[in-house]
Amino acid sequence: MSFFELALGNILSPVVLFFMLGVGAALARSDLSVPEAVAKTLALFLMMSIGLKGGVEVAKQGMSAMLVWTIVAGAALSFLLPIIAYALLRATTGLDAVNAAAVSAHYGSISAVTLAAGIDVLSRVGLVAEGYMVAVAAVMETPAIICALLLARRAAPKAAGASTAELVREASLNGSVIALVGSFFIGWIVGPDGLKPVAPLFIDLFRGVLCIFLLDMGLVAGRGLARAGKHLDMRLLAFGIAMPLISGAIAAFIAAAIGLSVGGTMIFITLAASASYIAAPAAMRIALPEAEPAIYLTLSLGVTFPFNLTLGLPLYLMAAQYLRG
Amino acid sequence: MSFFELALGNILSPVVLFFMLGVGAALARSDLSVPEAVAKTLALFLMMSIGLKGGVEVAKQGMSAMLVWTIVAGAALSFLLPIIAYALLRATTGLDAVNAAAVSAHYGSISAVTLAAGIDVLSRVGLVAEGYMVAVAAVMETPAIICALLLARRAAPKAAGASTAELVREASLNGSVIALVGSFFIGWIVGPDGLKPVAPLFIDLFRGVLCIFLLDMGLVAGRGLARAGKHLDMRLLAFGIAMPLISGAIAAFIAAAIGLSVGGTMIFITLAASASYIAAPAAMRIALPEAEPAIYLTLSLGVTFPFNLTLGLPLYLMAAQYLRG
Amino acid sequence: MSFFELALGNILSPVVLFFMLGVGAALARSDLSVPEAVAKTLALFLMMSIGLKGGVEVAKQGMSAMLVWTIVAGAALSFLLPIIAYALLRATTGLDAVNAAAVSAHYGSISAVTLAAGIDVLSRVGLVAEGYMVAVAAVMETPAIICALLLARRAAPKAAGASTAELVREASLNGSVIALVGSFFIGWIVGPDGLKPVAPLFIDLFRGVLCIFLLDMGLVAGRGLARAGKHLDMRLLAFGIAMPLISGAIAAFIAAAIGLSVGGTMIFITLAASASYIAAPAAMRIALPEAEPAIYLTLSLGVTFPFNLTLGLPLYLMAAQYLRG
Amino acid sequence: MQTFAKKRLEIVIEHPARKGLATILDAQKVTGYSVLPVIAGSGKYGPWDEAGQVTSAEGMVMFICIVDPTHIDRVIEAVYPFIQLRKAIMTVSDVQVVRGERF
Amino acid sequence: MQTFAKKRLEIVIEHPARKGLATILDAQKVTGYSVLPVIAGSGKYGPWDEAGQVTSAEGMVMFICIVDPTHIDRVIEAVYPFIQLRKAIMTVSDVQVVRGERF
Amino acid sequence: MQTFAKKRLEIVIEHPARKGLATILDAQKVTGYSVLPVIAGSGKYGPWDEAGQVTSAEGMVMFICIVDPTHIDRVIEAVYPFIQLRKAIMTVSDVQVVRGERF
Ligand SMILES: Nc1ncnc2c1ncn2[C@@H]1O[C@H](COP(=O)(O)O)[C@@H](O)[C@H]1O
Ligand SMILES: Nc1ncnc2c1ncn2[C@@H]1O[C@H](COP(=O)(O)O)[C@@H](O)[C@H]1O
Ligand SMILES: Nc1ncnc2c1ncn2[C@@H]1O[C@H](COP(=O)(O)O)[C@@H](O)[C@H]1O
Ligand code: NA
Ligand code: NA
Ligand code: NA
Repeated sequence: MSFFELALGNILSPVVLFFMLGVGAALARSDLSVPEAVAKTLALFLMMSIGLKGGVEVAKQGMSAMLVWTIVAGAALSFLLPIIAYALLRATTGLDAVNAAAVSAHYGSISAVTLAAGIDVLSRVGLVAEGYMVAVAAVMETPAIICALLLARRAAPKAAGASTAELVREASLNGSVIALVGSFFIGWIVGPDGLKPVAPLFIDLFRGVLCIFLLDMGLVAGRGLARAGKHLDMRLLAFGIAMPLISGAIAAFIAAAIGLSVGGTMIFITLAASASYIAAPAAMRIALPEAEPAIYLTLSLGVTFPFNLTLGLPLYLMAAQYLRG
Repeated sequence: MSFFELALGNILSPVVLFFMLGVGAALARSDLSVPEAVAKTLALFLMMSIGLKGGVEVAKQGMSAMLVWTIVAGAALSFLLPIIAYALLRATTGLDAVNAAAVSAHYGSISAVTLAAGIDVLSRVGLVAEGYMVAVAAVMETPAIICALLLARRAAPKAAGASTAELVREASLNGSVIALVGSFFIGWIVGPDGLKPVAPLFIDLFRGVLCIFLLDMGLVAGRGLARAGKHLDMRLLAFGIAMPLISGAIAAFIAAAIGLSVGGTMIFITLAASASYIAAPAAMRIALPEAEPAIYLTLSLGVTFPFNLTLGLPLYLMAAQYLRG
Repeated sequence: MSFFELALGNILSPVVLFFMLGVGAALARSDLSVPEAVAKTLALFLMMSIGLKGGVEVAKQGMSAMLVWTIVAGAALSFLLPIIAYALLRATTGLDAVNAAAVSAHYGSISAVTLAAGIDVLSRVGLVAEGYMVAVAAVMETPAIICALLLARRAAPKAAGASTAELVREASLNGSVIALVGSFFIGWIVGPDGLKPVAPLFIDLFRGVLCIFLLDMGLVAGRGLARAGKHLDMRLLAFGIAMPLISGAIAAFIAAAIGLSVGGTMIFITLAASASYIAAPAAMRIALPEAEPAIYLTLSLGVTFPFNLTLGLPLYLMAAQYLRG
Repeated sequence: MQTFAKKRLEIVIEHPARKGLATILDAQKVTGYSVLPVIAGSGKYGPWDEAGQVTSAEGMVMFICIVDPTHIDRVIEAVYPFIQLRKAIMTVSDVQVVRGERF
Repeated sequence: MQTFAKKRLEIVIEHPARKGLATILDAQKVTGYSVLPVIAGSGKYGPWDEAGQVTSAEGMVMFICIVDPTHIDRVIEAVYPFIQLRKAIMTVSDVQVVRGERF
Repeated sequence: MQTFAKKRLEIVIEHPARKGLATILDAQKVTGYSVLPVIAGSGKYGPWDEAGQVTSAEGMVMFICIVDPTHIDRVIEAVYPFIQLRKAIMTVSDVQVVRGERF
């Protein structure tokens, strides 16, 4: 399949179309919305579903030594990416040190919904990733936040609003990480047979729920975009598209070096390329209160997320197929 | 099947029984309730489900020229019905001009949940409507609101709290219209194959979700009825039952003239006979703040909705079968 | 199967594992949470699901005279247990009369989620209970609350914040009782054929929803346990485990005397052994405002519920099999 | 614009006592009140949070009631015995309104 | 710590009028406002409760707006005609703030 | 009925800073506080609305804390440096309470 066919197939999937509906509704200033309590629950559901599936996969395939390498590589990558992002931001955009550090935390950390969409893209071409990629995702959430805080401290010693220890605690006990990792272990323990009675909820409804959640993400991204003019200039916009490509390229080579499957490679690239929009913003409000949320949220949710969802994911799949197919 | 059998079968369906449970619980002053955030989401779900199914139906059947006629007829009917309702209210009840105009907006506009219940009744006898009836429903939401505002302006030039342009914008960007129309187009684009992976959520759960939503509607209708004595007299109650029959009769003849199928005719009658309880009340609070919500909401939710749900729908089905069968 | 195998199979089921995940997350002070509106809806869903299944079961099996006996026995037991609990609390713990009465209400009344988990345990070994056990559960909710209020009035005549009549009304119109009983009758009316179209929601998703709900219960129980030190001493802890065993033993003999099936016996024991955490706390805040919620909630949710869920349920199943198998 | 002095009664009270308090206020013929949700708090028994509850039995709500100064004493005296038994705090403050005859 | 006297405007208004009120406040160039949910209440037409509604069209919200005393009259005069037509109550009270220049 | 003069501290602050503010108030040994949700607002950066968010990281909450007048300065001084860095507004007003010894 050519990239064009892949991208078109992706864009015309219900999941992406509902995202676009959300963006359109927001730009037209419709009052369409998904209540916050429900959006939070759908996010929790997606984490539980991904976690369970990953755990059951590991129960079926057995544990592999590669798990350790992938986790180490993921953690290192998550710590490394903010440095690249920070340098790029400082060199090419006018962003001050504190805001640049805050943005860089988002790009090193991961977006679980981008992961969910990536799994959906994989399943549409009949592929799966290594089950333990779920654990890798969880591990990649925090190091970037620490790294960004260190960067900010070096540049603006007074900016920090919280200690590193506090922050590590906060970030690694983040509800969505716990739900993901917990469900992963539960899936691993109960295995395929234990999954069966809960499969009608956690497996069969996954894609439908993803549609509703992405409708909501579209609404939020659209509302962010409507205000983007105020906070983003062309250089920041360019960063929001260039950075996932850079992260993805680095991840692709690491995945190849480790020897991940096509599915695993695609997911590893996706994780690196995705920008956090839950864990990182919350951590930044605590750790770097002076950084402006409108900048990092608009960039992550309004630029990088839509790019990944529409064009990024098929691209990462092609890259994975090319490298590992 | 006789009307009696149809009506009994309808009343003994889980959907209607849960509605009655809600009414009973409310009248007994139980604290049973469905949280507002969840009720909103269930409504959104029903819109998405109806929209998707309609769109997929159109993808299967192809577009027909009749669509244009049905949409034009629907819009005209929605604009016409408030005039009839207003005249009837002024002639037979003591309602003042502003309140009569506000009530008439509700009867011209449509209730999406009545539509959902109508689709459910159809499916129980193995029928479907033309897929584009979803688009017709969306188009019928707004004209009635405009017409009612014009009526109020003529009678009480100072009553208006908003301009017509503002109101058209507001009403046609209403979240539930956007969800319905958006899902319709998504269903059309993805077709039957694209629907399959999201069908466990959007198709299989439709009826169960309708039960929970109608339980909530029953609670609200019951609470409204408990206060109805204060706001409604016999003449208003009679209006709440006569008006859907009048609207339905007019719609029946239009549907026959256009040449809709049995299912399509039944749905067209249902749309005309249904009274709005989301879009119209919100628009009236903005456009005619002096009108008393207790009147129009009690009438629409406490009288017309229960009538349609229990006796109206089987009647409309029989009429459709008689006219077009 | 030995008790050890049964208990292990139970503890390693997804339902219990998610509960433990919740407890762990709470003890680690994660911010993981299920929004209150959603938790309430999941509870409502579980009631509807249990009620419907019970009603359909009765529609299939037909009504039996034993129903009357079981209901009478259930009501009597619910009224009796608080007296035992109160005496035990006063004799073995330092609790004052008002708090002892408040706690005893919880142990006489029932926990619908423990019932749901009990049904889940039964279904895992391929058993079902008599359908009317649902009605028995509903009947057992209130008498304990009345009895506890009478106990408190005798001991501290000024403690009562509400009249008995008020309280009976309040407790028997409690939303979850209405949902349970209403759905039971709906299930009975519509029978197996009427259930089919709503089964994808109310039957197939039951266990998955139970997982999410128990995750939330685990979070709450864990947060309660974290504060337990302040409010509970060893004697109260011992009560929280001894009391369900006493209640369960009494219930077991009654069930045998009535002649319930293995499944029915197991459920009757479970109902008696379970401690209320919704109806009773709300009633106690109204009727005995001086009683300290931290005591009765921590005991019921933090001690007895986890005990029943992990060890109690398999034990009750074994007892039922031994007595009635 | 001319304004009139009124009293603003603010009561934070546990959720299950909501109906009872409303009944008392109604009996005092106040012209109305508004109820706001409270999602967390801290008091004698330490902090609590809506997220840590399966039931709203433990939660709290806030009543706000604008009362004419001539009635405030009567209202407070009616409310006081009810809230005294319960987890509740009550404050009174001075406010100005434009439509004086409304309260 | 030095404090500055400001006015606190509190408006309880029906949900559908939310956008309209915000537009008026913005036009008065207030430095900001906060909106809180109202879940129940009582007034001329008796009690209402969020739980008894399928739509938020009937619900209410509370605006809180800290305004400099020199602007309060202007703001009230701008808001008054809008809320007069609607279910709404408005009160003004005195408050102290630390960052005086902020409002 | 006899009443006692107290101070009412009202702080609107961003959601992620909730825990931090609670810690500071606890350290000041206030007798308690209540937290209310804020669903929308407007400030320096224009309007925001709960509906436009996937995460509560951007949302706000309102703290209300009744404090004895003898402690208010100390509490404000402890809170001020924390909220100064953040999106927050703080006001103090006079209230009367019945149970004076409670605060
Ligand atoms: N000083 C205070 N200021 C504001 N709210 C308070 C205060 N003290 C107590 N509360 C509220 O009242 C509830 C019960 O307090 P207590 O009776 O001390 O346990 C707390 O959880 C808070 O929500
Ligand atoms: N005296 C009052 N104090 C506080 N809130 C009030 C008062 N009167 C009315 N309200 C609120 O304003 C709404 C509309 O009141 P009304 O215009 O009297 O129907 C009520 O539902 C309450 O939420
Ligand atoms: N004058 C004001 N009155 C009430 N709330 C305000 C005011 N100014 C700001 N706020 C609240 O504080 C938040 C942050 O304001 P700002 O720091 O100006 O962006 C706003 O979103 C409002 O919720
Ligand atoms: Na990343
Ligand atoms: Na209509
Ligand atoms: Na019990």
